[in-house]
Amino acid sequence: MRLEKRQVVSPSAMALAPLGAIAFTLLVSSLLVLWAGAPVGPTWGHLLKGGFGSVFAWTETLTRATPLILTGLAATVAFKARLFNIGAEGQLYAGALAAVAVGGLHGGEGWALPNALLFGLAMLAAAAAGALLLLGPALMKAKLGVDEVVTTLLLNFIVLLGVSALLDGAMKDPAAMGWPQSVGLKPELELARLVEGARLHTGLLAASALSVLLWAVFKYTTFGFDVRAQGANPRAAAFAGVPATRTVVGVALLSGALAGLAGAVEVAGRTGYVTLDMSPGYGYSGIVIAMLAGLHPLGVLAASVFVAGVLVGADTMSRAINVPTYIADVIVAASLISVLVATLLAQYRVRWK
Amino acid sequence: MSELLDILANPAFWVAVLRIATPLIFGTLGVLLCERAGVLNLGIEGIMVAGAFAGWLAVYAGAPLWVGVGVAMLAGAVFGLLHAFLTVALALSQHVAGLGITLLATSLSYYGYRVSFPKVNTPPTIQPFQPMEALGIPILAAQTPLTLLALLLVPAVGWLLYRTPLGLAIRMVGENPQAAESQGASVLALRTGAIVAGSALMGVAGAFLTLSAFNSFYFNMVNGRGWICVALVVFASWKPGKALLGALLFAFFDALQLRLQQAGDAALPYQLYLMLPYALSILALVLVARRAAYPQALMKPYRKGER
Amino acid sequence: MTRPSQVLRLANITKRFGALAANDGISLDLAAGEVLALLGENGAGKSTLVSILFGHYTADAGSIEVFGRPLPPGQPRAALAAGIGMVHQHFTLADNLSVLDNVLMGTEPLWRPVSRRGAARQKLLEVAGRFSLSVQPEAAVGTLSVGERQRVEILKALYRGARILILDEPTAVLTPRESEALFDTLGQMVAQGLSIIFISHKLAEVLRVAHRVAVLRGGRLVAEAAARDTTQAQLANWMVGQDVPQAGRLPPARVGGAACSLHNVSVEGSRERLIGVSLDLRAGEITAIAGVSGNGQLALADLLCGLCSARSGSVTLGGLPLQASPAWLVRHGVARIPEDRHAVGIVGDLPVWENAVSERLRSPAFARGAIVRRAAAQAHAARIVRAFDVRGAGVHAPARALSGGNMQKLILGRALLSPDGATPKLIVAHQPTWGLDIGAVAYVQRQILAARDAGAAVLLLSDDLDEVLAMGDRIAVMHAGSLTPPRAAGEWTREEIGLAMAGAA
Amino acid sequence: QAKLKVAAIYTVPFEQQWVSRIHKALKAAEARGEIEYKASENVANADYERVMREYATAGNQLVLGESFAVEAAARKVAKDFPKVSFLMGSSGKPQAPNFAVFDNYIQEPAYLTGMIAGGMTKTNKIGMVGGFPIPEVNRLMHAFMAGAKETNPKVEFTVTFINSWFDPPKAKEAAFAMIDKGADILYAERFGVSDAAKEKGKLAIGNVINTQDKYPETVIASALWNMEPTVDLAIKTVKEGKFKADDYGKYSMMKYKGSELAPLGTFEKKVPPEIVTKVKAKEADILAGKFTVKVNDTAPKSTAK
Ligand SMILES: Nc1ncnc2c1ncn2[C@@H]1O[C@H](COP(=O)(O)OP(=O)(O)OP(=O)(O)O)[C@@H](O)[C@H]1O
Ligand SMILES: Nc1ncnc2c1ncn2[C@@H]1O[C@H](COP(=O)(O)OP(=O)(O)OP(=O)(O)O)[C@@H](O)[C@H]1O
Ligand SMILES: [Mg+2]
Ligand SMILES: [Mg+2]
Repeated sequence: MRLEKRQVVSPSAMALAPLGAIAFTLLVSSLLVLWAGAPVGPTWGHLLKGGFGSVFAWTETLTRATPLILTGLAATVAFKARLFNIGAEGQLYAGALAAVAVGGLHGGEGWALPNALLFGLAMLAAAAAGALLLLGPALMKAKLGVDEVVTTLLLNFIVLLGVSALLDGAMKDPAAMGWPQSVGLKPELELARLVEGARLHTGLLAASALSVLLWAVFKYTTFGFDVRAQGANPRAAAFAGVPATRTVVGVALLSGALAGLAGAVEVAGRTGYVTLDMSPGYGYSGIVIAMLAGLHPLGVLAASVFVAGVLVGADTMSRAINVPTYIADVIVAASLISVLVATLLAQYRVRWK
Repeated sequence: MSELLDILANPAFWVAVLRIATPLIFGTLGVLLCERAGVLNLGIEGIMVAGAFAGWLAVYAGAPLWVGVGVAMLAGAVFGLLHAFLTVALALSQHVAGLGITLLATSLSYYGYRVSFPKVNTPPTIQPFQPMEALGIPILAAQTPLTLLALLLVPAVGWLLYRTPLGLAIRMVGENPQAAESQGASVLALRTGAIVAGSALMGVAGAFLTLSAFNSFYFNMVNGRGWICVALVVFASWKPGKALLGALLFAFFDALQLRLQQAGDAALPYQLYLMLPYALSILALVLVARRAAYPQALMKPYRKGER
Repeated sequence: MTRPSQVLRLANITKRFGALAANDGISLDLAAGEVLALLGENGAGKSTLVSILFGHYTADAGSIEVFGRPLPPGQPRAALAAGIGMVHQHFTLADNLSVLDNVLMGTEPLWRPVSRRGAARQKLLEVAGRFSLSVQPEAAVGTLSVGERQRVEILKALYRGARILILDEPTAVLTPRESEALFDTLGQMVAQGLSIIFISHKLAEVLRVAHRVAVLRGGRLVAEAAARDTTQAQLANWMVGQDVPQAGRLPPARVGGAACSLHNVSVEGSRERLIGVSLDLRAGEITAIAGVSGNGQLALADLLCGLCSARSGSVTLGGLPLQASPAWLVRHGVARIPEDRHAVGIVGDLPVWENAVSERLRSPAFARGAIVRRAAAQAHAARIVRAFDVRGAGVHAPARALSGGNMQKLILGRALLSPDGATPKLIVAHQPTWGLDIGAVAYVQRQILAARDAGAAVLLLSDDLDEVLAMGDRIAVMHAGSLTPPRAAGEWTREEIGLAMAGAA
Repeated sequence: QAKLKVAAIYTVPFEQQWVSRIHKALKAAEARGEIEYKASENVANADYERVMREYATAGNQLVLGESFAVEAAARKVAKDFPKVSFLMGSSGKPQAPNFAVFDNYIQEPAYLTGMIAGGMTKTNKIGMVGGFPIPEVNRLMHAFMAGAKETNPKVEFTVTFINSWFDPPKAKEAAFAMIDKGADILYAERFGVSDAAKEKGKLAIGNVINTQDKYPETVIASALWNMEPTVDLAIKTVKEGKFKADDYGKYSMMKYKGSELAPLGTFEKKVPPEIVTKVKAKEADILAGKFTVKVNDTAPKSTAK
């Protein structure tokens, strides 16, 4: 078989693509529900309602989407410059811990500074921690040719163990009665709620603003050009005068900083302190989201809400009809794959000879 | 220092090294096959879970152990086929396809496990592979047949890649698919075949955990071993012999840290010991695999007739 | 009604890419022992036609017969089996694999448990010997020169016993000497009864090598003639549809002082090096460097394009020490035309307008601080497109959609047309007409001459001796990293240059 | 009388030892027809609060779970749903009016198993493999160590943490490493440890659950956790409308049958009689309130050199 690019991509095909993807996802979930011997009938309704069907559902979906937007942006920046940063998970934890270190040590009182300043410093520390963590692999790639996929992947393990050590040691909350969790962020530094009685927080606004900002950076700045040129053709970029090392370093710092901020925003917006299991793989999901968005910063917004909504909806559905919760991840994976396939088929025609 | 020598002098240590290395050998060879054909397979982490589950389930249902291994291979192959469909036939991003398959294979396995065993309180067990005492070779006799299989696979994969026309074709599609195509080869078939075969090996890597290293299936039990294999392939510069070396080296550090943790200074956080294999892997990569000769077409989607 | 001597017959081949008919009802045939040259402008459809013949593309209509049997479409494997061999315009070799691996690939049954490498090696050496092509079977292709790779490509076809050989612009990347060797080989093949389809933009060589010439224009076959019955001017007219204005060259009007001076410069590049090179590039004059590529031209070009710095010696530009920075060079009036437009000249994924201003993106003309002045940049790109007649894609289309010739025009425009109207002080042109059709070649050469006459010092590095002789006011020859002192063009004979290129001077 | 609607939220799968005990007690109540029971397993930290709210909104009257890593969020939810009763595994204090806490205070039988282990080891070396050094693990290890010291002052301990709840092959490797160093009894905090002991012909001590049926030649004794007293009491008080923010921790103690030394079973004859006597005496002391096992939540360290 062979794919042939369609000359004109019809709008109706582009509109049908997501519908096809949804249909496929629903089919998969129905089969799984049947397998578990539960009634298929109410499945779809629960799925939709759980993710998008109420204010509560929306707040939960958007809460879940917030860190995904940030890790999605982190992956977008890096992948655009062909710096394959698989280490956002570690950078997220480093950022979370740094934010707490600045805004929560001394028994949750932070440094004796005005709150606004302390908040700024905490976020800065988180960004710096994530950035520095990616700087090493980026420099090793630029200077020594060491593959960054591997170094960032392995660093995830090292960082998580390091965080674990700190949660048992210097950063341990003495009030947590031995449970390995960090001291809390000063309560005044926590992000405000957006909806009364729900945990949706202003981190969503910050993440969305960063998407728009990043889109503008790519579109309107010389740095944006440098990143795109470096990613598309490094030799031609160098010939045109794009500073290769500086660009890669800039990309690494930016990508790491975004992932670090994802951690800080989770701490300030949701958990209040760092635990070893605070992220259900946000760092890895960020890559998927970036790709789903076609490496477009605004697309990251949509992709994050989509993925978060499917997850929350499927998880709720699993409880409503009493099938194992693992179905939620199956549905997320199935919807992800089918969306990718469907958008491809909208752009390409399959020829069988 | 003498502590270290004591550890190294104990044959049981080397038995542990080989045992820990076994799933890594299978997995690394699997990744190596995929990447030699030009395709990154980040699905390994999930494919190992699927292999661990499917193989174990078959044996639990009464099949002989080797049939379980076959079922694990089949499970791996099925997910490999899906990966190939996405990354080769449709030429989608290899990163997403891989991560998507990891999520899919993992959650499907867990879902399948829970649907099959809704009421258990402790994980059901099987009778796993036993050591090959009869073999009489010191360290090998303490291993199960799967370890022997892993060791034999290393030269087998080497032979395939460097001594057979098929291996040449696989390497060629990994280096330059246009060139392979213009010599009459089918990039689609070759890459699909390599991914399916590689993924089958990943399935066995998972099955080792449930059919040999342990006797039941447990959530999260693959625990990042798949990612290690992805790293080891780069360390190995895509060579089967070095892949074995890399797997043994990582297992060496892992076995060592478990013993150092018990012998060493209790004042140090135990996490520092656990970090050892990962940190040393990065160091080894910096020293050994600098400017490695990548398969040139790795991660580059190929669509026939498009430029 | 296939004549017995006819080995290949294309009937009514049509291939569309969207609205464009790359091939439009083309019928051609080829006799045993015949060399057929395929001519046409860039984008005329030559590569498309032979790609269909070889099975890379599937024709929308039409049929192909090889040795009297229909050829299944869209299968390189079938074409190979039918005895067709193809040497692609862009090499299809795996750099990390050995020559033997590259040749052996696909020639054995896939499921054979052992590859018979010993026998294959023997056969490869034997085939190579038969056509006097020297090879080292175990060398990695990545370490070979362009000419050597060309030989490997040809050997791939011959090893399989190809009876019909297709060569798509085989001499574009070859030195004159390598081209000569290639023609000798082709002669031997024809003598042994092989048939050849040969694509080239070099009319002189076409008339020398081919028995018959077919000309494509806009996807249609517009003329067919025996080589001995036609002339270069006639061929050019068929290709373009009108007479081609030659880059009528006048001697330099005013030669000024040295715009750029190299004193005893040594460079240690990754592949090539320079040893103690001294040269003055004078305003209003073209200094052409002849030489077999790989002898240091790339190192010299990289040095003057700001991609590397000298290990010893000094380089000055307008009296200032030269800095190894593309941005600095552009600011100081250096126009740079790289050798490889696809890999170095253009970022294909980015739109034409960004490529058009990429060198000067940080200048106040196109950026206010870190913010790109998009409107100004797009306006300038449109100016370049107009002034340099860049055809085929709008300023917002990705640059990869441009054909080679139009890409080259875009690069010329980017280098020569400064937003503030300043004329360049120095032009570094490395193989500026590589692979272009005659119309485009003349156009590029005219632009360079015009810049010279406006007062630019020009350094022209070219493998094409004809181009060096046609363009150079002064000529120097490069061999093994050393440069002969430049002499006025009239003071060299072709033979002298040839000897110097071989290092005998 | 209408069935009580009860929901449980677990951060790990049902098979995890800890959770399996709660799940079992609730399943039993369901089987007796007292409650309508729903449970979610393997709930991620990030989802915990949402699931709590879903269950509270869905009309469940009693919600159980482990809130250790999500303490703050869980307490917030409890505040938002004052009509719902929450009984959470927690190291913290109860929170009025509706947030009660429990914990696995089974250090007493752990102490007793330590006494048996101390009396059974020949090499005087005992190995302990744990997941993470959290209080719920630490206090049992310390009690076990203290018990072993009582019957055998010469005994030495090696401690390894594998930084995972779910890696039996790795736990097994850690146990193998201990056996290589001479340990002949292993404290099996994780799955995998007893398997190592079994393969090498060594002995093991179980924790939380009784696995002797699977390792009849290996597992000498186990400190069993019974969640039934805790769960049944909570169900009863909710039904009666008397649920309060109490600390249910004590219902995990031996006195309330919340924990026990599992029957020696296959090892009945193999444990030296004088040890059995000592253990029986200690058990009686504990039940009579004459002996209290010290609770020490700090991370245990190896004592072997
Ligand atoms: N893959 C493709 N997709 C879309 N259009 C194509 C493709 N390949 C070729 N074309 C179109 O076909 C026309 C002919 O291209 P072709 O490569 O055959 O030209 P050519 O004669 O070989 O040119 P040159 O002398 O520069 O090699 C082009 O103008 C182009 O528009
Ligand atoms: N992906 C594509 N989509 C549409 N048109 C294309 C595409 N790729 C190439 N073309 C068209 O193919 C034609 C020939 O392209 P090609 O790159 O072969 O140019 P060329 O003149 O042969 O350059 P060169 O010989 O220097 O490589 C151009 O006219 C270009 O418009
Ligand atoms: Mg062409
Ligand atoms: Mg061309």
